[in-house]
Amino acid sequence: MTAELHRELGMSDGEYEAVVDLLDRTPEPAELAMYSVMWSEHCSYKSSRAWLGRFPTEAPWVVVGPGENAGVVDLGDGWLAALRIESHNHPSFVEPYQGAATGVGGILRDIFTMGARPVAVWDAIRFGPLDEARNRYLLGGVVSGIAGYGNAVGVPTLGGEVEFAGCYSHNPLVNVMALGLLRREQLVLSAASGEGNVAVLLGAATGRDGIGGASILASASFDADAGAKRPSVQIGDPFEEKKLIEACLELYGRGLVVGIQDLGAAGISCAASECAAGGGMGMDVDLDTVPLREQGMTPGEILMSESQERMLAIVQPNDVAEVLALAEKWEIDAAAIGTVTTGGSLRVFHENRLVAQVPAASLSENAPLYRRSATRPADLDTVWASGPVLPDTVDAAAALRSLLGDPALGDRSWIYEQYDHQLFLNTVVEPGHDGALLRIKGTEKGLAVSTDGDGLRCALDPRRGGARILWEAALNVAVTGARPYAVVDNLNFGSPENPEVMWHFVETVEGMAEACEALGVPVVGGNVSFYNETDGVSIHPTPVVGMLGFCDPMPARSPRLDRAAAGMGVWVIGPEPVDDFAGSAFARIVLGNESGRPTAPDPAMGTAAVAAAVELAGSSPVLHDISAGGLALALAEICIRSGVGVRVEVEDWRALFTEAPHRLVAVLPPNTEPGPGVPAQRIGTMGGETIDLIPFGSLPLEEATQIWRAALRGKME
Amino acid sequence: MTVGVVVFPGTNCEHDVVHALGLLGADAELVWHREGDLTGIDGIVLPGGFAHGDYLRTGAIARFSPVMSEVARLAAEGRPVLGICNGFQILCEAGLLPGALVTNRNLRFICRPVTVRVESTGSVLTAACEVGDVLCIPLNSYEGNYVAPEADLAALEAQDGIVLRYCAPDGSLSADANPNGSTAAIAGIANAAGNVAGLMPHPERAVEAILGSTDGARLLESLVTAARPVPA
Amino acid sequence: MIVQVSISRKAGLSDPEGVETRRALRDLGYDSVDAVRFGRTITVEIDATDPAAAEQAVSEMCERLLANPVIEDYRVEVMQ
Amino acid sequence: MIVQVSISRKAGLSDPEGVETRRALRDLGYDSVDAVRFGRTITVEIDATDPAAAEQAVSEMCERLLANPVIEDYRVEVMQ
Ligand SMILES: Nc1ncnc2c1ncn2[C@@H]1O[C@H](COP(=O)(O)OP(=O)(O)O)[C@@H](O)[C@H]1O
Ligand SMILES: [Mg+2]
Repeated sequence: MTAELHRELGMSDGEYEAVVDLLDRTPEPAELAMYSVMWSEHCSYKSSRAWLGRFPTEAPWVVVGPGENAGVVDLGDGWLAALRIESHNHPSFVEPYQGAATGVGGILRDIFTMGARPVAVWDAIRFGPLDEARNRYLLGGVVSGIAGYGNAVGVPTLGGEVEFAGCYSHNPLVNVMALGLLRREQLVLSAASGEGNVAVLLGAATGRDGIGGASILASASFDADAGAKRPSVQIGDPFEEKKLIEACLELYGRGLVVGIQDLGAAGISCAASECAAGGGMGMDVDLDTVPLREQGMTPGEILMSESQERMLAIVQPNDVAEVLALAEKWEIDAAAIGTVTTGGSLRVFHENRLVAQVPAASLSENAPLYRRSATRPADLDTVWASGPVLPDTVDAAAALRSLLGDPALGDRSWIYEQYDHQLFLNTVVEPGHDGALLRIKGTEKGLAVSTDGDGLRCALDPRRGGARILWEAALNVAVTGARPYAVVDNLNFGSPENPEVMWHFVETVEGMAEACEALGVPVVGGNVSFYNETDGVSIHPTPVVGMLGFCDPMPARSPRLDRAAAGMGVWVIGPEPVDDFAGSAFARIVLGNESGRPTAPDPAMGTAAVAAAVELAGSSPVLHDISAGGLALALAEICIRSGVGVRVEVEDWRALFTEAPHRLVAVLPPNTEPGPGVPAQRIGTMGGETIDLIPFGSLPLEEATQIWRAALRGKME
Repeated sequence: MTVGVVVFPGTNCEHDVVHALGLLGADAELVWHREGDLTGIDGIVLPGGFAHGDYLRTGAIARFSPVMSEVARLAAEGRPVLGICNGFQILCEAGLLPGALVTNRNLRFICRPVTVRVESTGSVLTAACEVGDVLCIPLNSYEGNYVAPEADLAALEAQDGIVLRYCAPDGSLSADANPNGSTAAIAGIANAAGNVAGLMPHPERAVEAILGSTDGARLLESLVTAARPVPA
Repeated sequence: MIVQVSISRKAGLSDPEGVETRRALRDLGYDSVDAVRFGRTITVEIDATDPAAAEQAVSEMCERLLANPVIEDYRVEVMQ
Repeated sequence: MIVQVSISRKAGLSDPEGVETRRALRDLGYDSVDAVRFGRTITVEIDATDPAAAEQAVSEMCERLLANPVIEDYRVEVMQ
């Protein structure tokens, strides 16, 4: 019977055998359920672990690197920042509102588990083309889910990104990043030390939510009928989470927790085993003490339930009363459900029966590790050879019109105006520019964040594409005056059992690692989401990075896209542009070509450009990196946001649309120049009511503005 | 002089309001919703957020917190009481202000700066302004669409109780300048005595140039002045 | 005992959900839809034996908390 | 013709709003309240003469727009 059960639970026969050897007996159903989820791809990273070690993770300012719930970096003067990114792809396809909402809830718990107050969220989201009603429904649902949860839980959403491509039609991507702030003395880890200490379950009552959800939803590919997965939908409760945040922060403040762990995939079994294993201890858990929402739940269901908004705190026996009282003040449930023991085994009791007894560490440490085979896609050379054929000249006005009207390039305020992006009074540069910039009140410190991904470019060349999203993210934070400081990454891929997908994965990691090394930024955390495929069709390899930038002091006035004025000079900063059209917006939208090989980033140029941007941010009214859409779109965005035209001259139309990396536009007051040491070229002047791209075309600012505003809004309203 | 800033479970703008009032030289302190005695408090702000998760109806459950009878007492004594966003919704549910706030016309949450026109200076919110002033202040709400029975609207008009209206940057009124479909473009109202006021936009988010606007200071200054004990 | 409360927006007061949904339905081609009104139901499970008493109690809950008499009408119905 | 749609959350899924409202009712002293569950009603006025056709049309609207079949059950009822 168990032989079938383990397959139902998504375990391979080999993995089942491993459990039998490990326990030296046939596992009980509850035990098997624990292993099936803890050893799932989602929890154990069994296919990716072998490669993630390639990322540089060390720097003098790293306080906590990958492995804990969130990475933590030092900002000086006792301030620390905690950051993490996570995907909620499959749940958001099954039920976009709740899937995205619970994604926000989950990433926030990773942050306040560390002792930090969550101060901001970013969302990186990808869907199929918006001319399909289903995709509009998914985008609308995901955005209102993020808004509905994030706004109500009281954490502002300061930005993100959005892309549209056919490969995401049946597999949208929803990656959410969160940032937290804490004082050094508040840092808490998950390890449960101290025999006799008590495990207190805090927060929502436990129901049959998402039983096995982690393995069923996140680790198995979809067939087009998502119906079968419906029972695993979870309902987010931002109010419960808000109370949980305040209660936990007060617990930390009073020094009442020894260790704490949030409950996510595999619920109590995961949290209990990780706390115990982390401290080299064991734990006895009594399921009869768990507050339940539903009747007749089996021990397995209680153990594995993924009900949201719950935390497991390790507390000293004589503090338990105070902890329970504090929970009552915040009107959340709290119950002592376990005791820390020596000997390292996790023992679970139900109705005074021992229903599970496993070595706590074995759930994570003995998880399988696969070095899956990776093969270079057979058609790669053909793809590289069939890149865009460039015309001798173009009507730049017509091309710009098409770019401005693309929903991923035009005005994205339809999304971010649904998010509270001002709460806490820290937002100095709000969404709608490049990176967002937050201040830390009472200091001169500033934190900038940008999330960036580029599915198409990574599909064409995962190594170069993976590197380039880091170079772009670095410039996005640098233009606010912050230097790249730490990275979290979210690797969204198809099935690791497909060798070509695995090749994409390995190449991507290599490219990202090289860029991080060149930038000198450590990777402090991340998340891998495999099996993003439907009916055997994989998404683009889609790594997403969240780049944290740091400045101390902040610029007196950070550059903004809306600060250009007539008479100001327009400069291009960075290397002479090479042709870079493979995977560019121009090739995709204007030429209808999605092939070719993107150019490689240039680490020397890249670091110089980042340094130049940080330097110029102190004095430029406007500083904007040149990315999707090239120089032409960057200029148009500045004109539209500032309400003033521009007149620039270029020799070759390609200079307007190439997406060659490491370049910026700076708009400087009349008769000022970029400082020495910055490779800069003056190309024109702000002014007038038209966007003049001499001699290749001219577009009235009014018309450009209307097209840009309607690009996304027009499709969604 | 102390302004009490009430915290319900789910409130989230309390620290922002304390910060803003502090910049304006007022002593502000947080008051937990279970507090049953506000002696020593000279004025009250009910800040924004999602008290009780906005469950059932926004503001519906909060109105029964012990602190609310004290808020009613201060209101009756003529002390300044201001509700911002969710706080405004709570004052309406509590019957300290007429009407109610329902879902935005476009059924979407709206977070962006809006311009509002001062319609009356006879309130703790607008005493420091001139009629016709146009202020740029962030709006941040899903249920900011003011509705009230005809009779209440008429009474409001009659007693100069409509203190702020959504308007275009040039001060003109139009459907486009009304972000959420609010009746008569109402952004803020006050009771007949003018000491109890509520508004949907967030003045505390507009008191520092680095955050984009300082227009909100004009509104909060009125409140701070009104909270100063009358010299004996 | 199960008591159901049906709450609806008072006639004449705006019902944005209703208006917006009607628009959406027409966009989907349902031109025959004249009007859409939103309401909510609250099902209260109450430990009581006498239907009249239960109805009475729940009506009181409506007056005090469940409904907002300024903008809403409500109906109370004892199911079983 | 008036058609009423009653929408309720699928059994087993949590209803945070119901839980909080029950708590509030108990705070008000209604200790006999065991559970509170929220649902929605949508009243559709449709220009039709045949009840069966009307019911059919509105059921289709539910599938496409009015209800979220992933987490909600719905019931369609022709009133008059
Ligand atoms: N899904 C989203 N959620 C919130 N803000 C978004 C989202 N997508 C884009 N934005 C915002 O729109 C602006 C432009 O986005 P993008 O073009 O991706 O910036 P960049 O090209 O500099 O990476 C940014 O401020 C970004 O934060
Ligand atoms: Mg940029």
